[in-house]
Amino acid sequence: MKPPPFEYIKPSSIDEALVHLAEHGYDAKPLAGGQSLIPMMNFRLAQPAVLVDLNNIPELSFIRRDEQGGLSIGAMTRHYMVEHDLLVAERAPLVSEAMPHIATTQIRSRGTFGGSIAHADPSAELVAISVALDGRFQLRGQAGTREIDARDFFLGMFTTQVEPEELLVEIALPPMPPRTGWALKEISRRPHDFALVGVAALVTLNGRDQIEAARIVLFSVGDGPVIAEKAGDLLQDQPATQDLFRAAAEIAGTEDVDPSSDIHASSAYRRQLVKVLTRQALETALDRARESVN
Amino acid sequence: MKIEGEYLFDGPREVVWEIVRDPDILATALPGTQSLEKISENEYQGEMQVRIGPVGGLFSGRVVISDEIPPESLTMTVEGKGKPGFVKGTGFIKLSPAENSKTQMQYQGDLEVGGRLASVGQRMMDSVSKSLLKQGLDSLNQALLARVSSAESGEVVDYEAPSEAQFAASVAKDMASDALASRKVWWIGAAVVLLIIILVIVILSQG
Amino acid sequence: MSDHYQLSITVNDTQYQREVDPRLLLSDFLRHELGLTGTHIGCEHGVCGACTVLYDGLPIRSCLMFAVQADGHHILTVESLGNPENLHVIQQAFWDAHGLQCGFCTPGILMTLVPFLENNPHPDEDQIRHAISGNLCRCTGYQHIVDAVKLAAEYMHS
Amino acid sequence: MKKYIGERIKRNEDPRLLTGQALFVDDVDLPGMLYAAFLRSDYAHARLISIDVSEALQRPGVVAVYTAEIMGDEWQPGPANVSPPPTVENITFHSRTQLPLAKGKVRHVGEPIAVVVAESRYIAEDALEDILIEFEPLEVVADIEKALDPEAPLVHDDLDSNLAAYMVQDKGDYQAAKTKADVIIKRRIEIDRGAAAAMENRGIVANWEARSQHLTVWDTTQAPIPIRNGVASRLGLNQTQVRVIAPYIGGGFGPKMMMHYPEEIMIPWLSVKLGRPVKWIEDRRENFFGTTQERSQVHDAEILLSNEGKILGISHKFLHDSGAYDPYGLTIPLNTESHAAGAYDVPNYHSELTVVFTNKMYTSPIRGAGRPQGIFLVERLLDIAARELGIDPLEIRLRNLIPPEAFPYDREIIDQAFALLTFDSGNYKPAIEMAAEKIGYEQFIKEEGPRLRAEGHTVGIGIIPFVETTGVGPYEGARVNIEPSGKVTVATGVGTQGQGHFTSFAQIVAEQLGVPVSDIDLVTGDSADFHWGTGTFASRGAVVAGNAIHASASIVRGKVLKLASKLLNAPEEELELEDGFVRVADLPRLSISLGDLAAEANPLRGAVEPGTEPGLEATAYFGPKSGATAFGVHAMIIEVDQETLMVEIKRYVVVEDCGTVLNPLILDGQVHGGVAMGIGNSYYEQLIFDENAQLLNASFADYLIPTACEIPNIEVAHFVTPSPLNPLGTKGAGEAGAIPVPALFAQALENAFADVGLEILEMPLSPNRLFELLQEKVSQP
Repeated sequence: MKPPPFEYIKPSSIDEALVHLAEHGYDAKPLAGGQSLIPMMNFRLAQPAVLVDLNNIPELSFIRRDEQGGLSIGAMTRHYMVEHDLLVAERAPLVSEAMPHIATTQIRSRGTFGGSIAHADPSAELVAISVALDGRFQLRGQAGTREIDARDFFLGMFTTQVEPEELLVEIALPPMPPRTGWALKEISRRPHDFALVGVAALVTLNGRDQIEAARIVLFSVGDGPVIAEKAGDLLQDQPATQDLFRAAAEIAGTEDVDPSSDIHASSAYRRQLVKVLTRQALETALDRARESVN
Repeated sequence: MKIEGEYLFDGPREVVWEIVRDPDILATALPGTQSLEKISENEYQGEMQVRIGPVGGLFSGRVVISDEIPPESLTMTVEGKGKPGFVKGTGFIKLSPAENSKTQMQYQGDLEVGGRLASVGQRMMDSVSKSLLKQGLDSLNQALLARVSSAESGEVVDYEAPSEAQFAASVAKDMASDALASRKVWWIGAAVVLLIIILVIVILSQG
Repeated sequence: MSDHYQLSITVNDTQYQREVDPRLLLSDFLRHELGLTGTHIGCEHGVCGACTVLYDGLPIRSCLMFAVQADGHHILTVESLGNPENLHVIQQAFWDAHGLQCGFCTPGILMTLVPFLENNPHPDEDQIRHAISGNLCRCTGYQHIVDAVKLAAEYMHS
Repeated sequence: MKKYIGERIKRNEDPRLLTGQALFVDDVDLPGMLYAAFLRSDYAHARLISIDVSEALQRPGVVAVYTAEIMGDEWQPGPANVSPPPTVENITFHSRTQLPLAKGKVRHVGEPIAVVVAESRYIAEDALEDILIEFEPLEVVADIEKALDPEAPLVHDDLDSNLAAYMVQDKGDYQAAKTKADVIIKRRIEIDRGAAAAMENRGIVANWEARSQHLTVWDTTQAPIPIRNGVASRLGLNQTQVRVIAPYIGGGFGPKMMMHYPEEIMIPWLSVKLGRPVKWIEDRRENFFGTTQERSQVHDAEILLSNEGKILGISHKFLHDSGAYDPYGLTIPLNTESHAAGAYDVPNYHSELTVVFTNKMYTSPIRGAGRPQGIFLVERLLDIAARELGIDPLEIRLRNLIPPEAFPYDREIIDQAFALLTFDSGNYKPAIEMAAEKIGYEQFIKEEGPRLRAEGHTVGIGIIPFVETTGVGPYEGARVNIEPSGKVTVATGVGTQGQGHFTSFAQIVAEQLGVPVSDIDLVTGDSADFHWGTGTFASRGAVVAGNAIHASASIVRGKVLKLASKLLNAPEEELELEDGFVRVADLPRLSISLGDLAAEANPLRGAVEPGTEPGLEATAYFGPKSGATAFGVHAMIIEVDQETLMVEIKRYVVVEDCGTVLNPLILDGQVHGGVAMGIGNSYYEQLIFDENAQLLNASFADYLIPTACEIPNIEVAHFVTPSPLNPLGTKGAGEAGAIPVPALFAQALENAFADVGLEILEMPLSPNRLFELLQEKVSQP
């Protein structure tokens, strides 16, 4: 299991990187953390002719607050940095909660926030969370910069809006509305395995302690993040009760998803897990919404 | 691996059956296609450089059409081979007229995958094939509608070569959007869809 | 393609200059170019943890990184800890608690634990088990490893 | 006299292992070394039409490429790894051994077809992609139950079916017993494949020195001496021309036995051929396709009981999946037969084993080696019987145990070594009571369980006794020598893969010679130091090699006493050996160090008396006339999440009786590791093949080895019934931990889901599979 040969390019700025990407087009592959790409190369399933290493571009690594009370994260910011960052914990606690679930410590030392999103693995926590939080992605090309909403970004299995001569440079996460609670629940066989099913949920309460809005995003149930629309609609403007959550979870598991079967879990078992995790996620999110001071 | 399903086309069976003709257009329509030749009346051979996300490879595919009963049904046998492994498959497709001049398609496929493809690509084989087939059929349906409307309006449907990213995202869309050509060709398209399904699968085991 | 690249790297506080093929994995570079064979290779797809080393102080999979990427960086391998006559406290604890059998996964586990114990001087059993969950061991059933980590924590305080 | 045997002594080998200074095969680095990579079949069954290696040969850095065709006359199938079964009555056995490179057709995915030798492994792998092969795919034999259909394709064209072996064993008269039985229970029981997955993959380095006409081979093998013999015979060399070194090995668990894998023959052959050192290190992918696997069996089983729950007979007809070849003979299925009556007194026993060839990687023993299947079978039947008869599961077991007075107990069948299966010694009941006591069985059944269930917890308990036949022959040997430095060197032929032999064997010597364990240097697994022996497997190291070492150490002790009494003018019986000195008991000042004694024993002047030998050295051998039978009990309490079917092991108790304990610290470690593998075999690890015999989970991402988070704390207690068959009284323990776990898991799960009447007849399980089983129960209660 040794990787095939490739030409190695080590730019020190985004612009320099874009020059090389434009020059080599599909023959080139940006190398972020490499924690998904390099195993594929070791298996010789990926054989890029050129690797453009993004690990020496300081401007891609940052965590910044924005005026609206949200924050923006540079694509090459490593998981462990995000995991232990206080600003993230304060402004995007859902992200902090997800971090320990992403692979292992050793992978999080190297893996990057943007790399995980651009790889668009349907089982990736950050893919689902960026949708749950209405994240916006900034793509840079030589032609210029464009912004895309997370919910429009993921085209399918491992496929995103990013063109070969473009780079995902920044992820903006807006603040959660007031009185919003969050939760991430997932089931995996071993701590570092891909989740059999995962759920990211946000619950926002109105003044009358009713659910103003609920956002449920499921992962590992299709070829990308799946928003449980029907379950969300059912919760809209309703008083939060155990029974309501059960009903919503039931709908999420039966109507919002059409999960596939694989060697680890049948479609039926996944539906079951969707129901269980959705209910649990809603309950946790509700508690946090009630605790939230603002 | 079994692939099975139904699809409703928004057009009459004859048109669905007819919108596929000329292999040459398809060759230009499928990015990465390096060669596509007709070996015999019912046999086609093609080579394409396929890329899905970071995974890529040169795949050679062969499609044989048999037992065809125009415009009703046919069986296709697909063989694809590349460095990451091989795929062998048989698919049966049946078209039957449905209400308000629509067409019901039933398809059953049995796919044998071998090599690295099979041994490390299991995590989402099922969902990939499902979604890619659906995308392929949706796009074909769009092409069908385009064909129908253009037939009415007399306009010509232009074809714009897609980027491979768009291509990977919705394989058959690009094929269909002007592989309004030989029937056999669409089945080659379908074969390619299968090959791509297999390639995509490969990525999925990785994290 | 694949020309060689000048690489300047600090491993266990020694500086090395080497010409490397960019595709050379860091794990192979350490073992076969520098002869530091204490770092072991178990899967080469980032799951088993046997090849764990410290990269600028952080535990990483050396099989999921190209040597050329470590240019200008600091690597610590198991050879940096102690020697048979003078073991590092964690190594001593593993010896005393029988925290290894075949010893193949051990260097990776030790390198995972060095930063863990620095950041968690008083770990409970659950934290310990999670800390080593990225390192597979087929011999011990982990129990004596967990005992060894507890013992190491004690040693570090005394 | 100071005790060494039975002490919790730290391991001699650890400081080197802990500091990365222990030599593993992949650490061997020789000047001018070449690197090999194998092209392996993507097809489970296909004819090889043509192979074109020309492009590969063109690639810079490639030194040679070989196929079976290019090897010409030097191509020959590998040797059988164990002696073929004796020609007892009604036995069929077709020996088909593994090939160095496939010829004509491939018989399993991963079978080597060609080998590339290059200046680096990277280049060698590049060149594999240059080789063009035309295959003609053939129908595949994937399912053991279909393998014997008349119309099934043939794995070996020269045989008229896929039958590899057939054998019947009987004790008493099963059919007669059946007419008298009050209760007859019949079930189909299935166990699937798993991998040993040692953390170190296999590897071989071979170095042929033309000038000295000598071949040195470093091999990740558990059995260096048989490999030395096999390599020598395959290469037409004298055994003395071949040195096989098994250095530190990163875990064995069975598949690293004397397998004579294709690579084990090819790499030495290539080194001789090319006159340069050649290295091949298996990667993890190859390990899933090219290293042996185990456990796949299907049993049609039946048990006969009286209304009192007394077993009247057990019968089972079973299929064993041997894969594409059967170089390891009948070891696994015979082990299953030896254990399918468990620890019970079973008067009538009928067993019919059928081994079939399939298009999968061939099998060989993996930790447990057929025993887990046997124990699973009898314990499943007993649990079902207990329910039908309304007897407590623990009670029905106590009623059927072999009583202490019945030992030696004759099973009246032959075991894996073709010897009559006799249980040498045992005292099962107290050990079971000890385990029941520790886990709080009564209390859980009566109070805790019901209370927790009332609180909404899905909890279950299990307790399973089991036997393990261990310490089989033929023999091992050892040489013990006292050096003038006072240090003691010990050499034996068995390999070591982490079992702590450097320490436990040293303790045996220390016990005899009164030398600190740290002053005893053991060499194991180097045919240059000791070239007689078999290897480390079948839980035989401590029993067979241990007693050989004990025997040689005793002889050396005799020599020490003889010489010392002469030099110290004291009768031997007044001498004592302690801390490296021989002392006169009541005159401690009168003493001499073992080092000085060794020097005296090898004088530079004068003559060594006729009939005596120089030095304080002895070589001795031990060959048990039959195996020693260990015993154990595992008990477990689990909690299952009713919604997700995730299982948490709340408590795990082991009571182990492996006779005399050499080093409890090491023994506990062995038990822990075995249990962890057993838990994997029960709920995590399964090799999943599709209907074309393609392996679908050939990576650590999809083949789930338990981590520290899935394995519980394991409470181990010891109960000692020494074996009368060897001087030390030892029995094996290496495999024990893994054997009863699947049966225990099934029992605890059934207990947890007793309300829905869950019945488990298969292993391994998973949350997904458990979900399906429970759904079935709900749909047709």
